Amino acid sequence: MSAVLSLVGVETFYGRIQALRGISLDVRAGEIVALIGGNGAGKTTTLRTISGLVRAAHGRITFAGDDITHAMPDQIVRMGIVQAPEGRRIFQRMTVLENLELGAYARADGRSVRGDMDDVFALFPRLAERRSQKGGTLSGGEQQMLAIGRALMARPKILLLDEPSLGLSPILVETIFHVIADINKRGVPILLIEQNARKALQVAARGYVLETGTIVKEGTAADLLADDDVRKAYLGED
Amino acid sequence: MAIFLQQLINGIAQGGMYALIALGYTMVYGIVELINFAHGDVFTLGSFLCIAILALLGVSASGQIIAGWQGALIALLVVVLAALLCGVIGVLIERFAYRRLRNAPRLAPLITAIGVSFLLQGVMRNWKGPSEISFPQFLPNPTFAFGGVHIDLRELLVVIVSILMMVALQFFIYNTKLGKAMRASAQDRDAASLMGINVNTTIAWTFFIGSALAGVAGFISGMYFGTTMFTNGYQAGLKAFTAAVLGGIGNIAGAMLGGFLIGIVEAMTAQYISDQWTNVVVFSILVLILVLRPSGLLGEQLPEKV
Amino acid sequence: MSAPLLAIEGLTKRFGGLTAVKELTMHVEAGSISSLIGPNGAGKSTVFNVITGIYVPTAGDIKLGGASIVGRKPHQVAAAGIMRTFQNIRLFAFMTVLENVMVGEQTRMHATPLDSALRTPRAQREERAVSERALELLDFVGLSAQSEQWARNLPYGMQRRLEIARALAPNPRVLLLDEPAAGANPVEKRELMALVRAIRDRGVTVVLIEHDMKLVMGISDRVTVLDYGEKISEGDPQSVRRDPRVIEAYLGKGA
Amino acid sequence: SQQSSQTSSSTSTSASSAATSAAATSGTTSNAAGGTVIKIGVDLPVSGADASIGVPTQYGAQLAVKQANEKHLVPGFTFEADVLDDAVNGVHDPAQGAKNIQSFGADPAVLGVVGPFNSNVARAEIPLSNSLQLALISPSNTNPTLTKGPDAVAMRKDHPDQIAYFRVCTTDDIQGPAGAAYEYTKLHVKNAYVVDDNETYGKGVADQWEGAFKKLGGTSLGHDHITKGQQDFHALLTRIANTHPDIVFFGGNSSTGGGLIRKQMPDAGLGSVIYAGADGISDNQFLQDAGSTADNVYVTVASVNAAKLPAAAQFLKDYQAEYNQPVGPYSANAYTAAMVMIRAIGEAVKANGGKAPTREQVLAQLRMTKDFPSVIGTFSFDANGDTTNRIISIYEAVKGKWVFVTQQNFAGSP
Amino acid sequence: MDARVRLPLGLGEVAVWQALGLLAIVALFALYPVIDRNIGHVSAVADAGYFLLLVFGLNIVVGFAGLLDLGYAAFFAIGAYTYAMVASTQFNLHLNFWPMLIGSACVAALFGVILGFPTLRLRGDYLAIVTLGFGEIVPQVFLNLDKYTGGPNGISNVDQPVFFGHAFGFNPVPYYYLYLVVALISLVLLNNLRRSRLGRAWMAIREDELAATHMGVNPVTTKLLAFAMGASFAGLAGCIYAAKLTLISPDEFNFSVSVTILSAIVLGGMGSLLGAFIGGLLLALLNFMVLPQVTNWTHALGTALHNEAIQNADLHYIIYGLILVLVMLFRPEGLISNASRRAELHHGQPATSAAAAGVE
Ligand SMILES: Nc1ncnc2c1ncn2[C@@H]1O[C@H](COP(=O)(O)OP(=O)(O)OP(=O)(O)O)[C@@H](O)[C@H]1O
Ligand SMILES: Nc1ncnc2c1ncn2[C@@H]1O[C@H](COP(=O)(O)OP(=O)(O)OP(=O)(O)O)[C@@H](O)[C@H]1O
Ligand SMILES: [Mg+2]
Ligand SMILES: [Mg+2]
Repeated sequence: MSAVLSLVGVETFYGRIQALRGISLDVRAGEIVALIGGNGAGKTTTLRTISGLVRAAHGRITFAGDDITHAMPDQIVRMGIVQAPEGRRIFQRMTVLENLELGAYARADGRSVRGDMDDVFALFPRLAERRSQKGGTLSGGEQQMLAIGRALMARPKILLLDEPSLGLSPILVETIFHVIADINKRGVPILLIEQNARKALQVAARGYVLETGTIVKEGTAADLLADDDVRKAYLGED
Repeated sequence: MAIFLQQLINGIAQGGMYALIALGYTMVYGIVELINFAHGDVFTLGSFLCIAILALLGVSASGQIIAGWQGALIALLVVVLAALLCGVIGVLIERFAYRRLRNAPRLAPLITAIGVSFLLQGVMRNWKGPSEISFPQFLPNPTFAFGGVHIDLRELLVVIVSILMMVALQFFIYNTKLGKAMRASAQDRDAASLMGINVNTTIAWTFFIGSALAGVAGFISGMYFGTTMFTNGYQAGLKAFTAAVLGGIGNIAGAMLGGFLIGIVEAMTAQYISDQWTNVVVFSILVLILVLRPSGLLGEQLPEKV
Repeated sequence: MSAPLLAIEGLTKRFGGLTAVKELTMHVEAGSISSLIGPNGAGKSTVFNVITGIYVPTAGDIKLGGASIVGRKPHQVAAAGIMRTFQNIRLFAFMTVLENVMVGEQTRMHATPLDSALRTPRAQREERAVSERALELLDFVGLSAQSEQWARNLPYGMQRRLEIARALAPNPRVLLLDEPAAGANPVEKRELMALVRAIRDRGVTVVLIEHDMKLVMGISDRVTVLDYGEKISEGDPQSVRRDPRVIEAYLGKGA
Repeated sequence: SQQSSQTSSSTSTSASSAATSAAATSGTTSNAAGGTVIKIGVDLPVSGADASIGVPTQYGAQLAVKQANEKHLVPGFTFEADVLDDAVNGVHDPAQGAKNIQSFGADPAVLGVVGPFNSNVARAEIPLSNSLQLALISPSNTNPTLTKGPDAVAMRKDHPDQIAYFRVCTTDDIQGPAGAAYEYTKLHVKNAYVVDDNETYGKGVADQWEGAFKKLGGTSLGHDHITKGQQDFHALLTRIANTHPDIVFFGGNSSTGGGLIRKQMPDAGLGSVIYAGADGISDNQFLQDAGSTADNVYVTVASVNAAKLPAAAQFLKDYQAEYNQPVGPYSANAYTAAMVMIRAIGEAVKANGGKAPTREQVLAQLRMTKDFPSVIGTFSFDANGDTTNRIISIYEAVKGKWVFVTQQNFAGSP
Repeated sequence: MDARVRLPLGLGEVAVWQALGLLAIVALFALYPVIDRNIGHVSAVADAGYFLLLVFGLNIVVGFAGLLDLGYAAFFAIGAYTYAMVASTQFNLHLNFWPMLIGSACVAALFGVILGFPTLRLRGDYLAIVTLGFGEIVPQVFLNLDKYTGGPNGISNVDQPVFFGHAFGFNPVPYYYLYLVVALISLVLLNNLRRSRLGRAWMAIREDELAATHMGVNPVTTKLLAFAMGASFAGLAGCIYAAKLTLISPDEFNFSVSVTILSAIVLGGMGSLLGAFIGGLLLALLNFMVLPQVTNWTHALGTALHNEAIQNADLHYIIYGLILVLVMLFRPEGLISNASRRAELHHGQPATSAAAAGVE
């Protein structure tokens, strides 16, 4: 199957610090791809580069055949590449409802926004209870739910998730992974970053392992789950 | 009593002036968290531009009165042109002096703002000279009297325009897509762009609207005082900024309230204490209010959540 | 049973109409590791915030070593011996790693501004002692190589550990950790467990908020479970894990 | 200027070391200057808002220097005007003024200074010029305390008997009462409201006017000070209107609100009330700012009516030709200050046998100035350094122009 | 390039070229009045001394503690008036200069605490506006209380210092050396403070006030100490300023003074002492020596060319404005700053948006 999103030799810098040292990866239609790696490996930077929040100094990023390496973040979102970023980044002084509305900002079809919002509330009943509370006063987990819900409001063509289970209770972690699988079943490919590598590889079709800005391993999820190094370094098995 | 009411009117008129400028301050502050020190000078530039446009239209400071719809039409044309020009200038200022500094330490853009303020003053100084210049008083100014109290058209104009602007702005920010984009960009630029918001365009619009408001204020002020001067933006800007803070920075209605409050306090101080103490009283009240309400009168206070 | 080191008695915290914590009573024994768990929004962080003086409780009392600390300002709570980390890391970004830890030692230092300005021998001696101790702590959490870097340049996991070192600096009686393992991978979580045990072994009483059950169950002496601000279960890890209310509200069937 | 260094270093005061270090270089400087160039320092605020009044004043001084050279008033010497701005960030600044005087003091070719414009700058400069014994002639300072009273004596503490500060305009203790007398007796106003700009000059002249007005039997209904930068006077004027005055007196300048207040008076129902002021608002700026309300306005000017002096007419023509703009209110004064300086230098050269004189010699000549014919009338300097030309002219604004009404000589009054 | 030297007086370590530069600068400063025989220039450079002290003081408040103070000139005024009132004919007190040097600093510090108190709960720009308010109130009060302060006339005939029988008089050279000595001592003290318990508390408050308080930093005393110490420098500066000029008047302490001091700090590099020094010096020379000349040059040029436009031009504001804008655009972190910080500021987005702010 052909790649929907593909990165070729992407290098990214923060000032003089090189965070990505030539990343090449593909996300193909309809699949979940897991990106795993230790702290500071460059996972977040990869997503930020795809979304255009930081510029790739070298390399090429394409989406559905279009070169988006130099596109602006808002253009990228309009093309359907939607991210639930690390650190939640919800709008603190806006209510839960307004946050969700902003998720649908780039959508042309205004009509179905209400319906989608109900879907999000069905997914996270807690958000419905807190719908007119300011984002900044939500608990950590509530904010995480809001960040994911907000991304879903955009009806993404591809979803980039940066540690979606972070700070969630065990029940919700389960829920989140079900949601991820559900969304994917509707045909949305997902690029997933997770510290919970086992869970991530369990839902994913394929995976990449990132270390200090370089991809050191790639393969099917099953292969990676079975890989000794991966088991040692990321699954916490001896 | 009449004197009190008369001073109230004086205060509200002057306060409306502050409020009009404060709206632009608060708008820009609310979105980019920058104390745009150049805003007061854009306001003065607005007056200067009005004078130039009026001159092009053949209206000079000679004191001719153009009554009826012709006068209204000219006024409208001048306001719109001045607002547009100021808006564009605001956008240019943002583009060249502030945009590069979005991620710089907070004080860097503050200093460029001060630099731009000096620059604008310098330009105006060399354009029209270092002294007061006359603003053509081409509109008739009928006075309406109620009991011992009178109010004239110019005063009415100041108050009406500032309230209209506030209502329009309030509606705009809370009910339009661009308004929402502005508020989102204000809180988290990266997150906003992840929503598909073009942050650069949004901020440019913010500056356009804020500066256009300064242009409108420049016209109103010219009509009200009949003169202007290249350094006027400093004092007016200071008071307007104070008004914006008093009301709660970033809060549109707050800017309005703050403006009126300062205007009224000034008038009452001039009447019941002494004109020379106006600034002292105004700023003392500011301090007092902020001590009691650290986020201004209408400013929302977000409790710290960790 | 000896008197608890930290005693929360009937604590209630309301935000407007919302009751975030409701009549919570919780006792923490000296030298123990206690955990506070519960669904998102259950009120766990709020409990920490009330203890450390960010919020004034609506009702109830908090005692440290028998003395009430309710109404004290955060810096007074710190001086009393309770230090914490934050759910969203809050380091001093443009200060070095070492300086971050040295800030933590504020309450142990005695130098007056005049001492500092004149660099009196006394101040120099204290300064040296404090920086040595800070380096020792950095070594303890495994950050000695980074001591001169700016805090904001550290990767996430190291920032978490730096926060812990900073909180340990004044040799607190109680250390409150708010989700220290968030964002850590399983290997790092294991390291963290070891670190928390080592902290307890230094004589610091630890209270932990955490969603990772493996970690919580692995190191806690006692676990308290909150739901909608109310304590729904309490006890040793095994009993709590089996409590049906906890399973329903928090752990889920899969756990 | 060789000798200048000697005399400077012989002064045994605290300024001696300053003067000495300047003198150490004077040998070479004066040789390099060829001994034929004599500089006249000009210290005025010439940037920012003050420039509107400072620059035309500067031109007046420069015109005098130019003409002195053209006419070879002092054979063997050419004059040069050395202009320094005393404004910092657009506002006249006493510290900058002091620095400028020190700069002039360090340049042995500078034998005298025309300036300063503002009274608070004068306060910083007078002690210095006295200490350096460098002649300072102000074209515009009218505050009486600069030359009279204990304050003035204290400012001359280095050389109490050797006046080094002079001025060519008379003082507000003459000007204020003169205006009050005219308005009280000729315009028959009895109830006055006094406003000033809370600056040295404005408050000074307003106090003088008010005092004299009350002495004459008038009533002062109130005295307010406005705030710097203020643009809106409606509240103040409403308060004033409520006291029903016959006259509003303003102490201050056009640049500090003189014209704006007048312009806003009709809004408060004070349109037909007489408005009066002193030389600070006697300019075109006032007429322009006040616009159609510039009527029923009376001002005093501390000099003769220039139109009555042929010399003045010539000056106006020359100025217009040179600078392509009409004179400012203090151009003629500055011109006169520079001329009287040049005359003193000329006399000193003569007394010195054709050689460049010392600053002390120039000062000695200045103190002896007697019946100097100038474009603002004939005058001498009195023992305090004040002009004996105490002519006060009264002008009225009529249809956007200042019209001369009358003038009176107060020579002999204290 | 990489070799480093340790400076004396606990001034820390710098690269060799920086040390050599520093040495040259110190020598230049020590010898300046001997080199430049123009007393006016020496006077202007001496005045850079009071400006530098102001910059040092504000740097404590803004640079170290991160409290944006837009009305700092108020403390300068308080220091200057304190000395002028007790050492002049105003009340005929004629107190001695040297104890009053400390006295003025103490009075200013006291006002630092008094005016700092209401600002304690305020965050960021609310603090800025309140301090700005104080900056407007204080000179206005001095202006209006004319019975005590001489009103618009200010106070003249302020006593000049006498040093062991040696009168300073109007000669700027002794003032120059006085400033130099005071500035050097300040520099050392400040450098000590910065790397002390208090210095770290200030920085912690600057970076994250809430976290700082949880680490045991008492926000009240820490902030008030910043205000007080910052103000004491302004008190010192005001005292020497009044003595040197022998005159003070209320309009020398307006907002533009506060703004210029702030610009110097930011231009030099926030929080850096060397930056404050260089920024302060450059801006002082620009304002006291270069810019006052510019107007004269344009006037002279215009007159020479008989060009009225040039003759009437006033480039002062334009040049000053351009300098501020351009320096900030090309060196937003200031002339002197930590290299690692610079790298990030030009590129990446900060991890948390609040971290980007030098002042929160
Ligand atoms: N704004 C920044 N400025 C400078 N360096 C940065 C910045 N953001 C990230 N880095 C550095 O870039 C590298 C990659 O960081 P990144 O955040 O992409 O890692 P990550 O794999 O997402 O780690 P984590 O699991 O901790 O989220 C790290 O070394 C980090 O320190
Ligand atoms: N300042 C506040 N104002 C209003 N509501 C608040 C405030 N702080 C917390 N809350 C609410 O109180 C509840 C408890 O929040 P808290 O942060 O304590 O949860 P938590 O147990 O720490 O959750 P998480 O595991 O998700 O971090 C939440 O529903 C939150 O929305
Ligand atoms: Mg990451
Ligand atoms: Mg929490």
